[in-house]
Amino acid sequence: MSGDYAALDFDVSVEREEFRLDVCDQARPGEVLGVLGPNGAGKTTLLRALAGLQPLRRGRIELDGMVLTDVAAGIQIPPERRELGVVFQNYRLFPHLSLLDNVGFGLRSRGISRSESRLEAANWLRRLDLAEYSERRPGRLSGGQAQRVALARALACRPRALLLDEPLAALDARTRLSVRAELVRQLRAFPAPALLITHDPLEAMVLTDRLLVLESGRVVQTGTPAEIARRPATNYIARLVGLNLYRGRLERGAVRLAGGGALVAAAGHELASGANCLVAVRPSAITLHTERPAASSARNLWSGTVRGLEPLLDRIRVEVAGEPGALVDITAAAAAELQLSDGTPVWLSAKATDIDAYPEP
Amino acid sequence: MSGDYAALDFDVSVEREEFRLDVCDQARPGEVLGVLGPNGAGKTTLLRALAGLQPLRRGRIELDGMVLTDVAAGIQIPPERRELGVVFQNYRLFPHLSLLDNVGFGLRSRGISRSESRLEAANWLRRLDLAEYSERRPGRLSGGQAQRVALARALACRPRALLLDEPLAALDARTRLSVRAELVRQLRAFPAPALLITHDPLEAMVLTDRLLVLESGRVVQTGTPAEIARRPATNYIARLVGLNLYRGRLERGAVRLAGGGALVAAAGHELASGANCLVAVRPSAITLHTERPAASSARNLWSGTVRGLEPLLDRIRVEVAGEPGALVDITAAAAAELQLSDGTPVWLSAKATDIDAYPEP
Amino acid sequence: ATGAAGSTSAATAVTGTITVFAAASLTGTFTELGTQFQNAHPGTTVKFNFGGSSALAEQINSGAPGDVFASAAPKNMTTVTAKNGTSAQPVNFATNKLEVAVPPANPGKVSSLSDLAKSGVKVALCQAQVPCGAAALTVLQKNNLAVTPVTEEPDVKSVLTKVQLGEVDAGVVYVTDVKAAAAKVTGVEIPDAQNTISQYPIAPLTESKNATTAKAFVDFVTSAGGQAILHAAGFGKP
Amino acid sequence: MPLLALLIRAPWSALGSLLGQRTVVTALRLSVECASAATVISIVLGVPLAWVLARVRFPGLRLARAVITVPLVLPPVVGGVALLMAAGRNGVVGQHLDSWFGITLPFTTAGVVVAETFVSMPFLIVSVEGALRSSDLGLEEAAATLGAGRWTVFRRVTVPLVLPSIGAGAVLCWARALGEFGATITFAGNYPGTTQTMPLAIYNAFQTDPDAAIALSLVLLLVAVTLLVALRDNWLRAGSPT
Amino acid sequence: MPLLALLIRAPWSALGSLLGQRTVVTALRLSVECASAATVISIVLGVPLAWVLARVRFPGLRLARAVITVPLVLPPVVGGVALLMAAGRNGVVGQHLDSWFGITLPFTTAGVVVAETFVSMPFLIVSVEGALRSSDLGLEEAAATLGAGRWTVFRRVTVPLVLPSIGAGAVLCWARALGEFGATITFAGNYPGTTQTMPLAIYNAFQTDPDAAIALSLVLLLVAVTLLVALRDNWLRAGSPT
Ligand SMILES: Nc1ncnc2c1ncn2[C@@H]1O[C@H](COP(=O)(O)OP(=O)(O)OP(=O)(O)O)[C@@H](O)[C@H]1O
Ligand SMILES: Nc1ncnc2c1ncn2[C@@H]1O[C@H](COP(=O)(O)OP(=O)(O)OP(=O)(O)O)[C@@H](O)[C@H]1O
Ligand code: MOO
Ligand SMILES: [Mg+2]
Ligand SMILES: [Mg+2]
Repeated sequence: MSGDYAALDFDVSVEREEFRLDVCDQARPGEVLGVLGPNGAGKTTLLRALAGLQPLRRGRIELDGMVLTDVAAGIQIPPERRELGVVFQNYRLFPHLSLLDNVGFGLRSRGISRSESRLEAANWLRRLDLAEYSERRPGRLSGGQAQRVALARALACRPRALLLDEPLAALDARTRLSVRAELVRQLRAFPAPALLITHDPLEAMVLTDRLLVLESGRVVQTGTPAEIARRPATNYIARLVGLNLYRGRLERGAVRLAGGGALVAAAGHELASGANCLVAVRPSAITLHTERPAASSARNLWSGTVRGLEPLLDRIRVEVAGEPGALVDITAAAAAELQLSDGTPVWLSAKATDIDAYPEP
Repeated sequence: MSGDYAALDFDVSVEREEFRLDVCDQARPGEVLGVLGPNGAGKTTLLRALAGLQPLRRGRIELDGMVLTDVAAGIQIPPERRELGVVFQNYRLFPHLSLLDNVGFGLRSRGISRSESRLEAANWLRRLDLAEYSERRPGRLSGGQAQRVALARALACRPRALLLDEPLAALDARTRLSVRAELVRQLRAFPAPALLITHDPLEAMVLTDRLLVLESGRVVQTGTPAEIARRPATNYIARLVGLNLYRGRLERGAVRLAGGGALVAAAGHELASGANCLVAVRPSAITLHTERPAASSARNLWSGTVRGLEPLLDRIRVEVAGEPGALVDITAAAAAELQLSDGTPVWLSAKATDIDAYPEP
Repeated sequence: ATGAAGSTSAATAVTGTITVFAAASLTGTFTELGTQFQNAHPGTTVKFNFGGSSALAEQINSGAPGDVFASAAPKNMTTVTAKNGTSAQPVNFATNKLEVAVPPANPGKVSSLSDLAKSGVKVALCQAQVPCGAAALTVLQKNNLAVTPVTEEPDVKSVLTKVQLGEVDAGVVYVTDVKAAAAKVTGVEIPDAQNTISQYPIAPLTESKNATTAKAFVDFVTSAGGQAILHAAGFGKP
Repeated sequence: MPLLALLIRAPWSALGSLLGQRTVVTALRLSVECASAATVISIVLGVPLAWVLARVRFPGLRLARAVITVPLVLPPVVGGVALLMAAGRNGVVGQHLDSWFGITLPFTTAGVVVAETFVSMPFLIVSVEGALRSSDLGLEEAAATLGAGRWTVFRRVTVPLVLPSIGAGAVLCWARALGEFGATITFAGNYPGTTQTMPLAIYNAFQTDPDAAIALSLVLLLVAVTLLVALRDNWLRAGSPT
Repeated sequence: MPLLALLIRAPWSALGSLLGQRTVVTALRLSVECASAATVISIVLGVPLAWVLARVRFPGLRLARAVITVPLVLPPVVGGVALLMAAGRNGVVGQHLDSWFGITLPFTTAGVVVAETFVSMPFLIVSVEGALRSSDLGLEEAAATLGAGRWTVFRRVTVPLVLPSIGAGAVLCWARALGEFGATITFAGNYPGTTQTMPLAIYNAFQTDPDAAIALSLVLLLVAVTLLVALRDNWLRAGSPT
C-alpha cells in the first residue's frame, strides 16, 4: 500500500452474558473517531473487538483492504498480526522493562534488531519529551508521563490504525489539560485512522473529528462533536454537555412538550407540523425573575419553583421545577440580588432565538 | 461529649524519602474541610496521618478533647481505636463479603452482635438506595454504587470525624454528577468534622466549606472555595479554575507585571503602592480585535499573536502570546467572524472593573 | 587354598576397580574388608553399594553395574541367580544369629528371651518380610512365645536405633549389631538351642567387567584373613 | 511418563484380591485420616506462622524462614530421629510429656500425625506466606479504620482473602503427608492398624513381592488423584475471580 | 523444636573429623550439583508446563493437574521403581534409549538428577502455576497488540513477571531435591562418587554409627540453610515491588 493509509471499516456484534454490543461504522485515514458513552456502554468491548482480543458473535472488520475479522468466512487475524497501535485505559506498561525497552518492545517483536529498536525508541522518547527517563522503570512515573510512554509505545510500531481507551482518564484535572494538548498534536500528526474512547464531552470536543455515542451497546447518535453538543439526541448527552433537553411535538408554531408546557423556537424550519422533535436550551439562555416581568421581548415565559442551588466555578446553577423544569445558570451577583433559596417561586423567560428545536435522530 | 461533636485539630509533619509534608489546620464540627492539590502533593499522606496509618515525624492530632497522636508525648492511638470514618480513593471494599457485611463490618468489629449489625447495615443500605444489592459482592457493582457502599460503611460506625480521599475520582463524568449530589446531601447531614480530598476545583466548590490548597507538601492557600476560585495564589490554582494569573507590583495606579506589560485594575484598594500583588483576569473578560479598536472605554489595550485555538463546549479558547500573554474565551460565532488562526496578530482589551488585583498571600 | 588362588590370579592381574553390593548389615565389616583387600592387592579399588538385601537384588536385576553381591539372606541371592545374575555359585561366607538388645539402663528388666512376652515390655522387631524379621519370628515360634511388638521395623538398624534411644525396652537384632553398638546397648544372649542361624551368601556377578578381581574379592572374603575380620565383628563361621 | 510405565506394568489381575485384604483397607484409612489430621494441624499452626513471617519485621526473619524450610531438605529418616530426640520417651521434651501428662507419642497414631505434620507443614507455610506477601494491605488498613483490631483483621479479612492459597497449600501439605514414609517409620514405627500407613505397607510388600507393592501404590495414587481432582477443583473455583 | 533437639544432642566433637573425610566432601558436592541440575531441568520443563496448566483450556486439565501433583503423594521408593520401569534397562522407554542412543540412566549421576527431578519438579510447577493464574493478563494482551507472538509474550512478558514465584518455586524444588533419598537409592543406587548423595551417605553412616549420621545431617542442614538464606533473600529482594 506504499505509505498511504486506508480506512478502518467495522461491523461488530458481540454477545457477553447479559450484554450485547452492535456497532457499524468507519474511521477514515487521518480522522479521529470518538466513542463517547457512560460506564458499561461497551466502549472497551468495541476496542477489544477491533484489536482482536474479543471474539465476535457476528461481523467483519477490514483495514486497508485486508480483512482482520470475518465471522462468516471464519477469518480472525490474531492481535499480533493486526499492526494496530493500542493505548489501554491504564496504560499497561511493562513494569519490568525500562521506558526504552517498553517503547522498543513492538519493534523488537517485529524482528528489528536490539540496537536499531533502541535507537528508534529513543527517538520517540525524545519526541515526547521523555528522553531523561529512558532508563527508568514505569513504576516511578507520574500519570502524565506514563500516558506519553504508552502513546510512544503504540506509535513506535507505525501502526496502520490507532485505538485509544480513555487515554486521559487516569490523570488528575490539571495534568489532563497539558497532556490533552500534547495528545491533540500527536493525533493531528497521525496519518492513519484513529479511534478514541472517552466519557468526557470536552475531551471528545477537543480530540475527535467525529463522534459515535454508545449507550447500552447501541449507537444512539453520530455526528461532529459540535453538532452533538448543540443538538444532543438523548438525556445522557444533554446532561453531559450541560443542556436542558425536552422531547415534544410541533403543533401550531410551538413545541408541545411531553413532560408538560410548551416552547417557541425560532429555528424550526426543518420540522413539519406534527413531527416529533427535541428541544435544547442552554442554562445560560434562560433568565430568572422573582416577579412576573411586565413587558418582555422573550417569547417564552413560564413559572416554577427553585429546587436547588449549586455553585459552579464562575456562576450558580439553579434547579427549577416547573413546566418544563430547567437548569438555569446565573451569576453569583444575580443570585445574591434575587435572594433565591430552595422553594422560592420564580418566573423563567427565554428568547425564541436561543431555543433550538430539531428532529429526533 | 454526650452526642455533640468537637473539632479535629491537627499539626502534622511527615517525612518520607525525598518528600516532606507540613500541615497545621482545624476542621470544625459540621464543617467540610477540602484539601485540594495536584498529584503527589501529599493529600493522601495527610489523610493517612490523621487515620493513624502513617507515622509522623513530629506533630499532634486531637479530636474531641482526646489526643490521637502526640509525637512529643509518645502517644499514637492505633487506627482501630480512633473512631474515624475513612473512605479510601478506590473504596477498598472487602471483596469476600456481601454489601450487608461490608457495611456491618465496623459495627461487628466494635462488638455489636451479628443480627443487630445486619439490621443497622440494612438501614444504611436502604438510606443510600442500595437495599436491592445487600446480598451482592462488591465485585459486581458499578463505580457509583461502590462509592455509596464505601460511604455507608464509614458512616455506619457513627464516626467522630469523616475522612474522604477523592471520593468521586473513580467515577465517570456522568455518574460523578449524580453521586456528587448525593454526597452533598450526606455531608450536609453529617454533624462531625469532615475532611475531603480532591483535585477537582468544581468538586471542591460544591462539596466543601473551606479549602486548604496543598502543593509539594506545603499549604499554599486557604479560604472558602469562592475566594480561592476568584483570587488564586498560585499558577496551579489559576489554571485549575481557568483564570489568567499574573504576578506584579503596584506602581502609579497600574500593576507592572513581572512577565512584561502592565494592567490597570479598578479594585486595588487594599494595595499600597509598591506592594507585590497578583492579578487575576477571567478569559471571558478579555475581548479580541483583529484591528486596533479606535475608541474604547476599556482601560487596558495591548497587542499579541494567536498561538492556538481550543474548542470548549460552548465557546472557543484562544491562546494569545503577548505582554502579557493570555487565554481568551470567545464564542464560536466570533471566532468564525474574526477568522483567527495560529499566527494571527490581534489586539486584546479588558475593562479595569473586570481585573482583580490583590496582595500575594 | 588361598595361597593357590593368589598365585593364579597374579597371572591375569588382580587390578582395577570393583563395586561390591553388600547388605546394609555388612556396612562396617565390608568397609574394613575392602581396605584390607586393597592393601593386599595394590592397584585395586573396592567401592561399595550398600542397601537392604532385597533392594540390592532389585537393583542388580534392573541392570545396576556391579561385580559382587553379598546378601544377608539366601532368599535375595536366589532372586539374583534365578535371573542369571551371578557368574558362579554363591557361597556362604558368614553366619549370624539373633540376640536381644536392651538399653544400658534396661528399663524393662529383660534378662532372657522369654521376658519379651511379659506385658508392659515394649519390643521392636524387624518386619517379617526382611531376613532379621523372619528369623525373629522363627525363634519366637520355636520357643512358643507370643510377643506383640510395638513396631515392626524395616531393618535391623532401625530396631537398634529405637533401643539405643530408649524408645523400646528391647529389640531382637543380630549379634553383630549388638557388638557394633558397643556400650550403647546391652546384649541379652539367646542360647543356640533357642536361636536360629542365618546364612550370608556371596557371589560374583555376571555383569562384572572385572571378573578376575571380583573373584579375588570373593576369595578374599572366604579366606582366613577375611574370616578373621568377620569373626571379630561377631559373625559366625559358615 | 514414569507413571505411565507404572500403569503399563501393573499387575492388574492382582489388584482385586489385594483390595480385599483387611490390612490394606486399614492402612488406607489410616493414611487418609492421619494425612487429613496433619493438614488440619498444619493449617491451624501454619497460617499464623506464615502471617508472622510475612507481616512482622523482626531480626532473624531470614533465619526463621530458612529454618521453616529445613524439614524440606532433611532426609525424612533424619527428621524422624530428630523427632525422637525431641518428643521420644527420653527426648528433650518427650520425657516431660511422659512424666507430667503421661503422653507418649512414638508408636501411636498420634505419633504418625506429628511426624507427618513436621514434614508437610512447610509446604503450607511457604504457599501461604507468598500469598500474604502479595495480598492487598489496603484492605487490612480499611478494616483497621473500621475499628477492627489485629486479630479481627486477621480472622475476618486477611485469612478469607488468601483462602485460595491456603487451599492450594493444604493440598500440597496433604499430598506430602499422604506419601510420607521415612519420618513416620522412624518416629512412629510400623504397626498394622495403629501406625502402618499406606507407604509403610507398600514398603513391607516391596520386600517380598514388588508386584504387590506396585499394585498398592496404584491404589494410593488413585485415592490421592481422586481426592485432589475433587478438592482442588472446588478450591480453585471458589478462589478464582472469574 | 525437633531441630533444636538435634542440635542439642549432636556430637559436635565428631563434626570436625567427619568433614575431613573425602567421601563426605564428595557426597556433599554431588548433592549440591545434582540438586542444582534437577532444579535447572525443573525450571526449563516446569515453567512451560505450568503455563500450559494455567493458560490453556483443554479437556482433562483437572486430571493433568492432579497427575502433576502425584509424585508428591507417591512414596519415593515407589517413585524409584516407577522410574526403573520407565527408564531402566528393560523399561518402557529405557530399552529404546539404550539400543538407539546408547544412553543408560539408572545407576549413573544422570540417573540421580532424573530421580530428583521427578520428585521435586511438582513443587516448582505448583508455585509457578499459582503465580501465573494471578498475574496480569492485560500485560500479555498489550504485548500481543505490539506484535509479539505467543512465544515472545511468554519469554519477554509472562516469565519476567512471575520471576519471584519461579525463584520461590526453585528454592522449594532445590530443597526437596537435596533431601531426596528413596527414589534416588532405588533408581540410581548408592555408589560413592557417582550416585551417593548426602542423604545416602547419611543412610550408610547410620548403619555403623548413628552419631556420625546425625553429624552429617547437620552438615547438610547447614549447607542448605546457608544457601537458602543467601538465595531466597536475593530473590525476594529482586521480586518485591518496593
Ligand atoms: N469480563 C467480562 N465478562 C462479562 N461481562 C463483562 C466483562 N467485562 C465487561 N462486561 C460487561 O460488558 C459491558 C460493557 O463493558 P465495557 O467494559 O465494554 O464498558 P465501557 O463502555 O468500556 O465502560 P467503562 O466506561 O466503565 O470503561 C458491561 O455491561 C459489563 O458488565
Ligand atoms: N509508599 C511510599 N513510599 C515513599 N514515598 C511515597 C510513597 N507513597 C507516596 N510517596 C510520595 O509521597 C508524596 C505524596 O504522596 P501522596 O500519595 O500523599 O500524594 P497525593 O496528593 O495523594 O497524590 P494523588 O493525587 O496522586 O493521590 C509523593 O511525592 C510520593 O512520591
Ligand atoms: O539386608 Mo538387611 O542386612 O536385612 O538390612
Ligand atoms: Mg472501558
Ligand atoms: Mg492520593
